[in-house]
Amino acid sequence: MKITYREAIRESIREAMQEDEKVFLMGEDVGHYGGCFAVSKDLLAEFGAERIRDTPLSESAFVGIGIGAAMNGMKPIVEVMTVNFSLLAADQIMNNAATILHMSGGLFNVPVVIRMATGGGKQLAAQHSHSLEGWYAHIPGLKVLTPATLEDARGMLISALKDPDPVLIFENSTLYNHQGELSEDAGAVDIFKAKIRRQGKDISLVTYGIGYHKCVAAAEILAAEGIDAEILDLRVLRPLDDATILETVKKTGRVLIVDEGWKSGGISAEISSRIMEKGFFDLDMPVARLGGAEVPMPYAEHLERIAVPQVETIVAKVKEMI
Amino acid sequence: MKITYREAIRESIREAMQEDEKVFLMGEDVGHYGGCFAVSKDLLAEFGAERIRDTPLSESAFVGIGIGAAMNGMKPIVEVMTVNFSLLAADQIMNNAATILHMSGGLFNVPVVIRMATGGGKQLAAQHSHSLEGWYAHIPGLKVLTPATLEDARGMLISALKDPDPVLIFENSTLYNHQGELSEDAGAVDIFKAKIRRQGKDISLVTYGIGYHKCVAAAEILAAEGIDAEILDLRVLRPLDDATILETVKKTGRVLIVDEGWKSGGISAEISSRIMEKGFFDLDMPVARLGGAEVPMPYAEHLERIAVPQVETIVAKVKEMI
Amino acid sequence: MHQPNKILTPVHISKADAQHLLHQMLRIRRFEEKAAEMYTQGHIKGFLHLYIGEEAVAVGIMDALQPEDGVVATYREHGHALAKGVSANSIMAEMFGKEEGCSRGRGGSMHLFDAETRFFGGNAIVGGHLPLAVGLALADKMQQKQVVTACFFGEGAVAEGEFHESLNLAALWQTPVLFVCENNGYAMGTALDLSESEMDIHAKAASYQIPSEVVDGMDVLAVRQAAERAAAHIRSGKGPYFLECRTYRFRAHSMFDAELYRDKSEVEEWKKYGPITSFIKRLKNQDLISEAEILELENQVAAEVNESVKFAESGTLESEANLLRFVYSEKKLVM
Amino acid sequence: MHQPNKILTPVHISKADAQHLLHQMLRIRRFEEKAAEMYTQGHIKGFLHLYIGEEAVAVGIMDALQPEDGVVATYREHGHALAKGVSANSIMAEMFGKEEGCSRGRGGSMHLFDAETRFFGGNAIVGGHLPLAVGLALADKMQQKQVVTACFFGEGAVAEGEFHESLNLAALWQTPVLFVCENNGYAMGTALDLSESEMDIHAKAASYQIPSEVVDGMDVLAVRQAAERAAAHIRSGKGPYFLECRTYRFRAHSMFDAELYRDKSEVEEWKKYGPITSFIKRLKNQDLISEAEILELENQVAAEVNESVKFAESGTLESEANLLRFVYSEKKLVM
Ligand SMILES: Cc1ncc(C[n+]2csc(CCOP(=O)(O)OP(=O)(O)O)c2C)c(N)n1
Ligand SMILES: Cc1ncc(C[n+]2csc(CCOP(=O)(O)OP(=O)(O)O)c2C)c(N)n1
Ligand SMILES: [Mg+2]
Ligand SMILES: [Mg+2]
Repeated sequence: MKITYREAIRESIREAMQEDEKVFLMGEDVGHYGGCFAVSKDLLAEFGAERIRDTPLSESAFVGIGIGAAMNGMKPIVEVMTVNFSLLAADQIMNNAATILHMSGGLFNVPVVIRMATGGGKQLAAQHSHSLEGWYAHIPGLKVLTPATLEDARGMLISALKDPDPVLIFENSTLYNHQGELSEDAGAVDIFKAKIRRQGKDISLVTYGIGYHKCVAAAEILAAEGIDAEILDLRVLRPLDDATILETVKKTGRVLIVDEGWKSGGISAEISSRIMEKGFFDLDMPVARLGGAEVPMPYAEHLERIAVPQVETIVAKVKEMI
Repeated sequence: MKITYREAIRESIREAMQEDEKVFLMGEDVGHYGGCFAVSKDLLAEFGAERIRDTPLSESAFVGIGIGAAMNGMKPIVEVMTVNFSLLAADQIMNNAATILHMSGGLFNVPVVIRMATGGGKQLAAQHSHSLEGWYAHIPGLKVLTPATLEDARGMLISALKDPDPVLIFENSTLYNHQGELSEDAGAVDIFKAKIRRQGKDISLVTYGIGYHKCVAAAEILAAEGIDAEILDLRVLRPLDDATILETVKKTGRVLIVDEGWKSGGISAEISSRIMEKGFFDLDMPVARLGGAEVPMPYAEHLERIAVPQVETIVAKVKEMI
Repeated sequence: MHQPNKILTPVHISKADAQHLLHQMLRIRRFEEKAAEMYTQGHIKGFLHLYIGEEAVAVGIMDALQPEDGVVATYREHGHALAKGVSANSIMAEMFGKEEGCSRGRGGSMHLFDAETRFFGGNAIVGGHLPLAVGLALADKMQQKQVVTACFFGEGAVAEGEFHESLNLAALWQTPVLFVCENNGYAMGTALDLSESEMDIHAKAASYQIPSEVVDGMDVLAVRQAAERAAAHIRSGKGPYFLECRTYRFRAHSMFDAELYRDKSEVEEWKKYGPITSFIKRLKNQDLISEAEILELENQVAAEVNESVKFAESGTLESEANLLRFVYSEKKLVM
Repeated sequence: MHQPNKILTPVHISKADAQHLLHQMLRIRRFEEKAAEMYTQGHIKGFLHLYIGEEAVAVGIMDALQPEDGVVATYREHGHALAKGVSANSIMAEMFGKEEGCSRGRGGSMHLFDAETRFFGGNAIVGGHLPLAVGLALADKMQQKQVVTACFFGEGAVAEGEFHESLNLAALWQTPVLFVCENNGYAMGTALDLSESEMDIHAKAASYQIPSEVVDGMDVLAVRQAAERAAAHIRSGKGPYFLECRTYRFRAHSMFDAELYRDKSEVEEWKKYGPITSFIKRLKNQDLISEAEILELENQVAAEVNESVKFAESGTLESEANLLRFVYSEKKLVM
């Protein structure tokens, strides 16, 4: 079945809602507008305004409402339009979603799913283009998913809805139009493991989300030049799957982490330091990182482009390393 | 002059306000209550309610007002009572304070100073006890200061007020009662450099804030057992002072980073990976980290205690490393 | 600043009812006095926010609720927990940091939780629990349950954006929430006139199309009557209701407060018209209670409170090996 | 949903004044039409939010302001920038991503800034600039300047917590802010009745003790008159003022909007009573303008707009070596 990333998510929402009447979708413009990125297009007609619930511009309240509803028997999918707007709900995410299970000594779990569009690449400048998934991965109590493939776009949402705890799903907005094959019966996927999606022996590219696609393109170019890159798609930024990361380190001894978040303090830092702690003696050379430039995203196309790693930057960096 | 950390900050505020009528202090209970941690005690009587401005519970607005006032000629010191409450102002901090200079192509700088109390140790549980300074250090456009000493408590505020850009100052709340000597003419201090505060040759303890004091105690115990630890106080978490970090790495070849924030994705990860990138060949062994346990802070005393590194944990870890 | 109501109006309730209400208020008062003592002795740590002076609000509201109704409150929630039916034992044990505590010692005074009595927690982010309340109520509504979620908060919370967003959404979606503003005149040291441009809080509800009342929060009967009206409105499916209960905090904000912001005389004046004092006066005026009966109630309460201390003392400290429990759920949800 | 006002009331202004106002509205209209064209041709990227249909608001308000007054606006701010005096050249260049742009190509359409005209930016976080406006105004007040900060926002922003917090603080501290709500009935695809329990927006201001008016936002004269009253009030030191201008957006929310949420006929109906169309009718009714004069204005405007495209085209792309500029200030503040 040929399908886009956007459609894969939509089908996943649709099926979850058909199967379980406790599931509902809530967020700005998910209904009448059809979803800012058209993910929920047509769902309003199918499920009605109670379950495809347009919200006012009130990020803190509707994320908190999702948390409250999740504590009381429902399974809300909360859509936050763009990652920067989630800052308005940061209180609810950290102080409530991530802590209530703990503060209540295990009494109340919070099975809320919060989806948001992340990343740059569309010239939306400094208040719409950041990649904060690695930043949120700092917070214990949350699970952080970053689907890169159609299978994950669909399956991670299913698994997230089955998870008893709060799950954040970050959808890179440049992926929504990605098209590919997805088998009709694609279902829930594991949301604890990273995946080696390309076997290689010379270097490990550790990445996720949109970075995965850039690494695939880079690996093809490198292959043509005789460099055999392995690609590890992290898939889940919290909890990190150390075992799979260390497996690829062991295999290639060379690691480049590619991630579009600001480099300092990003998820790549955590991965590099875990390799330092647990895979140091398997390294043939220091782990390297390619991250976002330390700049609020500029509007101008040529500047935005160089503010995040691109295929050619990855290729160049790998060549430098080999 | 014997003085507490709290008084050092208070004197710094007082002098800045005496010298420059554009400086004012704003925050919850800074006035009539005397400051939640008594930092601003008695200042209302001296400067009046316009300049020691009690705010309602409106974190987002009063942080944003600080930003706006800073864009228009004033030099506000905004006090956010406790680090967890700053999440309510996360939008203003990241989407405005950190970006306006950039989005305006350099036209409008934002000389606001935002102070907040950070850290645990007082059994205030999961909504009052976190250490988010490392997390905020991810954001370009901000400067992040973590004074550990009386000199820095006083001097960093002076320097922050002279800085043209937004500065966040994190004061560990268990430090307010720390007492010591401070010379009468202690003034502005550098806010770009880390400092090696204890020379040693066997291992480098890289830390900041309250962690610095724990490292000092640990170093004394270790010294008695013949282990000579060097202590680097980071002082500034953004921008990080790579040169001084690499200097100590070169000297000792062994590094333990100590920090109370959640370990994953904390500032220690960034430091470890920078050492990976730039100091790898100076290392005698992998860089190690002691961070906060990955748990929202529990209330019970014995659990809170073991949720962050303590003197004995540091000592034990160092012995393991040597 | 509002003033205490000094007129003792006659009481039109049964003796049993009167004594029940008094009993509930005394339970809270004595429990908290003991908690303060335990704090001073170092058995309780962290922040301890006493509700002393405000008992009529929690008792009056809870008395109008049903067991299946939910409650969400602030860090000043011992009274609400007790009145909702959370056991004194489990609350005291919680504050002692023991595994037998209602939140297993993870939450402490500010985070009492209890699933059985549908007590959805004390929340220590001012205003942060208002969205939760709307969400809890939305879930009930979507599941066609006829229950109320009562949400307690101080007048300080009114300035928070989350207050505004939550009231709007509760009204827009007609969720069954009872908003109870406990207006005690101060948010820590900030008097209402320093925090609100419009000081008439209950009138604000109108700007969200939420029916509201201002209630004498020192009068347990007035509170209960208003709560009954409110609950009936909410249960009939007409959406949220807002009560502003004007009350006063007799103690410091928390145990760390020098109370520089108010005169001792103001506190003393209010104490004369405290919820327990004046309720007893009214009952006595009508011979609804005798000194002996009061003593009997006090004894019952003292026994409960003392027992809670024993229970807490003999509780266990959770093993350090369990530090990382309750960060993620241990059993998967039944799907 | 509000309806267009169909009555053409007589105009009592001079010919020069009339033509000045029309000129300003035409500048915005034609500039944006050109911007849309440039977007379609791929010269402008990202989000482009057109103000077409709402020009009377920015023009009417700005005409009541002084050069030293400040403005802060949303992502839909080309009109405000032009009306405040930011040059068409620098705005077009900004959207082309050129160094000559008012924000050096760093901001784009949503983030126009200009220090000289005190244009404190377009902000793309809905509601996020309201606190900034209060802060800008507070700074003026503390520095004893008699200036106004005008803050423009859509009715969608009213649901945000930052709206509530900012109005309260502006009123509480009596800061000189003119709040201008541009109520065009929709927040992206969300009609007002889906976002507010109380749909009468200007009435909300009362719950903060802020004087307010509802204004026909399609009538540039009505807007200006209201703005003059508001500015006089604010300059006299009496604190903030709130105007709800009822208007309508003729175009899609941004260039990416399929407009599923409203009928074409609704748009067509509103267009008949557009701010430029009806103003011209009124002027003609009173012989305040002729076809020739309109043509003359159009020519002037076309020249300005075409020149802005040329200017933008011939602008330079900032060197990639400069990527990291403007993250921190280059020169230290003069202390
Ligand atoms: C978001 C947030 N900001 C600040 C605080 C610190 N704080 C705790 S209680 C309080 C005052 C709250 O006053 P009010 O809402 O009137 O409740 P009361 O304590 O009077 O019952 C403050 C400022 C907090 N807990 N949360
Ligand atoms: C905090 C935040 N949430 C969501 C958005 C996405 N968004 C941009 S404009 C808009 C609608 C705003 O409507 P309104 O305030 O009425 O202004 P209008 O566009 O009608 O001028 C939305 C939802 C945003 N930019 N910021
Ligand atoms: Mg209060
Ligand atoms: Mg609108």
